Amino acid sequence: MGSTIFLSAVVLIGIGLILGAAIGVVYKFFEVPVDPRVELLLELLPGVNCGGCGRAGCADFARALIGGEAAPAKCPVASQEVVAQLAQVLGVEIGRAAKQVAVILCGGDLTHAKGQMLYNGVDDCISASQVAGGPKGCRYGCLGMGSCARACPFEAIGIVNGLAVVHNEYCVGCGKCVDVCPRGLVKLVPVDAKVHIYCKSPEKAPAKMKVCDIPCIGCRKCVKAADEGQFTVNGFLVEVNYGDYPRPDVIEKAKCPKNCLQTCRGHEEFEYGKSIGESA
Amino acid sequence: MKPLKIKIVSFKKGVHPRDDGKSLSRSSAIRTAPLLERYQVIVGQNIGLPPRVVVKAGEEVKKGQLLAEPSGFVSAALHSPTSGKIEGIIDIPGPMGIPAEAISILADGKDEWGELPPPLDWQTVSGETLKARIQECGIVGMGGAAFPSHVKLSPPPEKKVDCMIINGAECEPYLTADHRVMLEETEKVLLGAAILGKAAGVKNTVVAIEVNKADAIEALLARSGEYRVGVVGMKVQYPQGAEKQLIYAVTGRKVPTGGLPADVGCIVQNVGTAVAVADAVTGGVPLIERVTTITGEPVVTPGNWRLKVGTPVVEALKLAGGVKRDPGKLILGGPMMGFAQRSTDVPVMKNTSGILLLDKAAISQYQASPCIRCGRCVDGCAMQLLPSPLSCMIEADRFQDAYENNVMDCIECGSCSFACPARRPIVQQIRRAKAEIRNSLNHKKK
Amino acid sequence: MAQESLVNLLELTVGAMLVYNFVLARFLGICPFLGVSKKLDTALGMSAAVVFVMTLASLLTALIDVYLLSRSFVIGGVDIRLNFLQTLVFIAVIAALVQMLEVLLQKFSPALYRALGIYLPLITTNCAVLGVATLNAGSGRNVWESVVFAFFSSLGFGLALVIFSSLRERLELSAVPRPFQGMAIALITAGILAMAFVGFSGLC
Amino acid sequence: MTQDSKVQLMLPKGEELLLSPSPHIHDKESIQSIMLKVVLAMLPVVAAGVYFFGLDALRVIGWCVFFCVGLEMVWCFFAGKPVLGTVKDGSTLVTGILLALNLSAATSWWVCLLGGILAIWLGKQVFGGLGQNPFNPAAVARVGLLIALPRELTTWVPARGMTADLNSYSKAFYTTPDFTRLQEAGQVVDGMTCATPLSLAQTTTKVLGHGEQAAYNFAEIANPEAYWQYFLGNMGGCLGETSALAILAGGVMLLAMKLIRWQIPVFYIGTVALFSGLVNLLWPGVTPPPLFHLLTGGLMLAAFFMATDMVTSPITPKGAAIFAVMLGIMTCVIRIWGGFPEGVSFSILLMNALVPLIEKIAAIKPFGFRKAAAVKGGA
Repeated sequence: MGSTIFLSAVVLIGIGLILGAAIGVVYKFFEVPVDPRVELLLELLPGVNCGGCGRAGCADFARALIGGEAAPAKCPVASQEVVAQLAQVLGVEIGRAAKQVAVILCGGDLTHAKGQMLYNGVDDCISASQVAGGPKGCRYGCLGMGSCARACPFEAIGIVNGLAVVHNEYCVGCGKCVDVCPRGLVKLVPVDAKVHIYCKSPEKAPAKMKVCDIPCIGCRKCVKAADEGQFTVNGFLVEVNYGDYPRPDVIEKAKCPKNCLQTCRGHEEFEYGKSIGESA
Repeated sequence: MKPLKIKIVSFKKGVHPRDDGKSLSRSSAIRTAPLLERYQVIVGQNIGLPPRVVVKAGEEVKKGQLLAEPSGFVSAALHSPTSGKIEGIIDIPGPMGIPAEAISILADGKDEWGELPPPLDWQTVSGETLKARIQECGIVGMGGAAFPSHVKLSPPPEKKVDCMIINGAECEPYLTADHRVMLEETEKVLLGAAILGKAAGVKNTVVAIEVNKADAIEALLARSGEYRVGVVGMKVQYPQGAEKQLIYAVTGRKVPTGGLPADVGCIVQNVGTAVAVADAVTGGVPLIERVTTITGEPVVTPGNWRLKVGTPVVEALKLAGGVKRDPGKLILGGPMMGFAQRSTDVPVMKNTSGILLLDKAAISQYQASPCIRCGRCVDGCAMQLLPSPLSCMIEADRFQDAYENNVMDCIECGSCSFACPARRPIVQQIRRAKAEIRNSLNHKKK
Repeated sequence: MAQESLVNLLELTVGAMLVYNFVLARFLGICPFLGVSKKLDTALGMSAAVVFVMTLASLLTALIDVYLLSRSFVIGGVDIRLNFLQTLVFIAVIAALVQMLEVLLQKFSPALYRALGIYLPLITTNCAVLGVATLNAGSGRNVWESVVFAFFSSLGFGLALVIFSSLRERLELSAVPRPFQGMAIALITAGILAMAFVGFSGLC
Repeated sequence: MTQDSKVQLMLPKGEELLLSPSPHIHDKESIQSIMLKVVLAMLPVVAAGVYFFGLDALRVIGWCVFFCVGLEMVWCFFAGKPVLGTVKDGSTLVTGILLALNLSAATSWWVCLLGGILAIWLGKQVFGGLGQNPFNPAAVARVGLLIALPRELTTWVPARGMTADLNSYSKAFYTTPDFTRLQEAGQVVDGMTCATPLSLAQTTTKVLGHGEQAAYNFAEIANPEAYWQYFLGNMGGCLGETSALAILAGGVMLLAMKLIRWQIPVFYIGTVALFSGLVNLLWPGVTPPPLFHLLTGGLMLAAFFMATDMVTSPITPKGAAIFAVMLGIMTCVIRIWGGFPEGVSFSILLMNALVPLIEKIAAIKPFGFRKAAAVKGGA
């Protein structure tokens, strides 16, 4: 019995020594140095692989961080603390702007957009816009085929009555929807900017009225109601200056005649038919 | 019909629409449209740079007077379709569904010609002179693409071109304009072909025609000897008239992926273009009118009309007697590759080969169902792609896979969607993939 | 005699590859089979890695088994066999081997290394590798038979993996109902594939 | 739109026009019409089944179609799809009939139900329904049932011609108890079972090995007279697979209507003939002559109706040819050396699994494709 134990021990120790030596030799000659921080970063990162940072997934982003090609704040999903931790690992500044959310600057749902045509084809915005400019009369408005909704990794965009609407509580501001919109209606704005002008058509007011019930007609009532510089007038279109955005009370003051000046919440309710703005 | 005594060639694969609707307008001779009150000439008609407008609102113009001059090499001139006053430069519904800039001309009813460039003796002048004249007269490819003709005639010097093919295939169902042109203006077609051949400096010039136009083939054969132009018959198969397929059918050469006809020494021009060239060279007449088929089951009297460029579609439809019943769709071009229109105010352009109305029943809204992999699209694809797997990839947003499977080679002829028993909008999906891929390629370049 | 060895060889090759396919008939190595079968390219890489590891591991383990563990040592008149150490030693050998392979892969094919990801270290605990060693030891095959068996077993594994990954690539494009998406449909497909492989039963 | 009041013409109204991408016209063929044509082509086979196996065949077909359609509707109901939506296209009908054709006429209703579940639910709907399934539903059902219920699936009833006169040829197929002796003893016979030519061939090789004796025994079941009976359909087997004549008639219909690629039946049958012929030539005791292989078992049915299923076969002609050749080899290998007498459904499932790989290998080159050009374009 004793000799069995002894022999087993000898055999195991011998095999162990040989294997250990072999591994040692291989590591000695072939090892590729890996920055241990990559693993650390990967653990910190959300792992959603949404690509919001512009990289092919979190692992790629981690490598970019190590290489100094990206800033931690580029990750749109990570919370402030996580970004701080990332920065700590890397030993760099955070360099983050305020949190952003997406907003879709069109109010032309099926009730409000005019000149709609029958459309038969692929349910996709790019496809629809390629067929005679899309089913809606306005050639700058939301096509409502939901390309942005499908692109959103967080299901933060819904199609309500033929119009894409962002649900702010889910939106992390990754910006994936911005690129897919063939009409360029999606804009990343500071989360605190609550007031938007839901129109992006640069056409003249009469042309806009022909195709939509609620266009921005460039009446500048909102411009007058707000502080200087909070709105910028761009031809026939007034735009919110998101660098210095107006407070929600501007809606009351401005009395937008077309109801295209809305808070995102109000906009959503308006589209759902709860007529919050119609009383104005 | 007696058998034709010519060689009949074809490309591989493709589809063959059984009822091609050509009988609606096949036997109706070309008629010239009466003068209208107003013409709206879209400025950006050609592929490439839109020409620069040289007239102002209120200005009086004569018929054939320059309205817009080429703004570069790949650009074609525009001329006034009639004499009258420029009303203004306005936005009108364009053929792609989005508003387009157009010159509106109020006709004075006199239809007076302005000063035209002198006739040329095409046999003695140089090819360069001919090309200059072709550009001066604003001639573009009249088969559909509206590519400025003089550009096609000037391939890069390192590419030796030896064959000029005049495309008389007219493989699109319903359209008969080219057919009538070949039948009624045989001589001009052949003359134009010979001039084009001379301008490009090639020895072989052939007119290629699908054999369902036997009368046109015979008419051309009877005169072709005088102009040293060959005539080739082609099997009735869609898309026989697509550039790459046409070249393969006629010469057996394959235009390489992403290449141009000049890569295999060929130039393809449309029959209508040949006629326009003949007019431009022998009479100095610019391209201001074209033969267009107005057809479709709902049309009261389908026919072929010589329409001035800038004629609104609604006026053209009046010529054809209006419609018998409400149509479901208005298409500019043929049913396979034409564009559905949202407005009847779209004007006729240089490349409008047909104005087609389809019945509501014929285009009833259909629902696409999943692919059953029957392979009809594969058998129909003239570019030998795999449309069905491509469409599945695109449906799953896998554009990279689609790119690797050569989606960019698609010529969008529509054979796959035509043949698909599941009614899948394959062509539309492919167009979307192309747009997405181009976007991402552009991104990468940045 | 020649006939017999031919039959034996067939059993070793065809039997190992098709009839007693490691994944589809013995249900060993399911973890990498499901994990690395999403893309054909990585499946090919994984197959190559498994072929390499399994063949090499079975060579080493067979050598150790035949010349060390299955031998009887007579020490002080007591006959000692170390068979009971098999599992322990095999695992150690396989683990060490995979460690080395990992380093080599990272050096010479970083792309494959990244694609295999977590599954490369998982080969260590891959029951298929240990399975082939134990099967060899249990069946009393000699060293070269063991290696041939392991090689063809791993080829069978690779075959199943490649077929399965190409199927899954196609499944990615199809509209699988939500409850069945992902692993569920993969397992169903693997099940049908296993059903098809039953057809090979009795081949040798 | 028309301000011109002088012209009393009817003109199209802009708002009523439909916007859709080109092409604007479509071929008349739809999924429904394709499926109905396939059913049409199956009618001769169904008729032959009913002729040879009597009303039992009709019963089995009825059950299978009923269960398949019913199960599809149940699935659609629970999946929240329109219940009649997918039944309307007729693909379920095709699957149902095909499943029945792959079963013996003696099959009980509950086997049909299980088969329906395997085919419709496991074979098709879990993958997303028509067009999404990588495996042929009928083959999944057949193989699943064969593995789970080997006895039920291999209980064959004799065909009409076999019971009518006990000629020397059909005697070979009856398993015990011997029919003639029983009848002579005045006993009443409830039902009868018989062997299929293929299972007989396998038993022969199992009992006698691959020797001269086996070759001699093969001659009993593989001679011109037997071939003629096989061709007509006078043999035991699944109710749809016995009559090569009827299947050929249906197959010609399929080919004429361009519903299947000719490559699959031609290359499949050709490969089986070549392969089994070669084996028979080299070792006559191993397997019967090729004609035996062609006319017995499910080969003909598979060649025209099972392997040609559009959804589960390669989409390109070249791929179809490769598919068919490999299918033939696999069928022969399983038939000659495998543990199952019949390898057709197994090999169909196996080849279905290989279809994506085959399509990768046999991808067609685009028109004018040049490697150099593609590399340049891909930059």
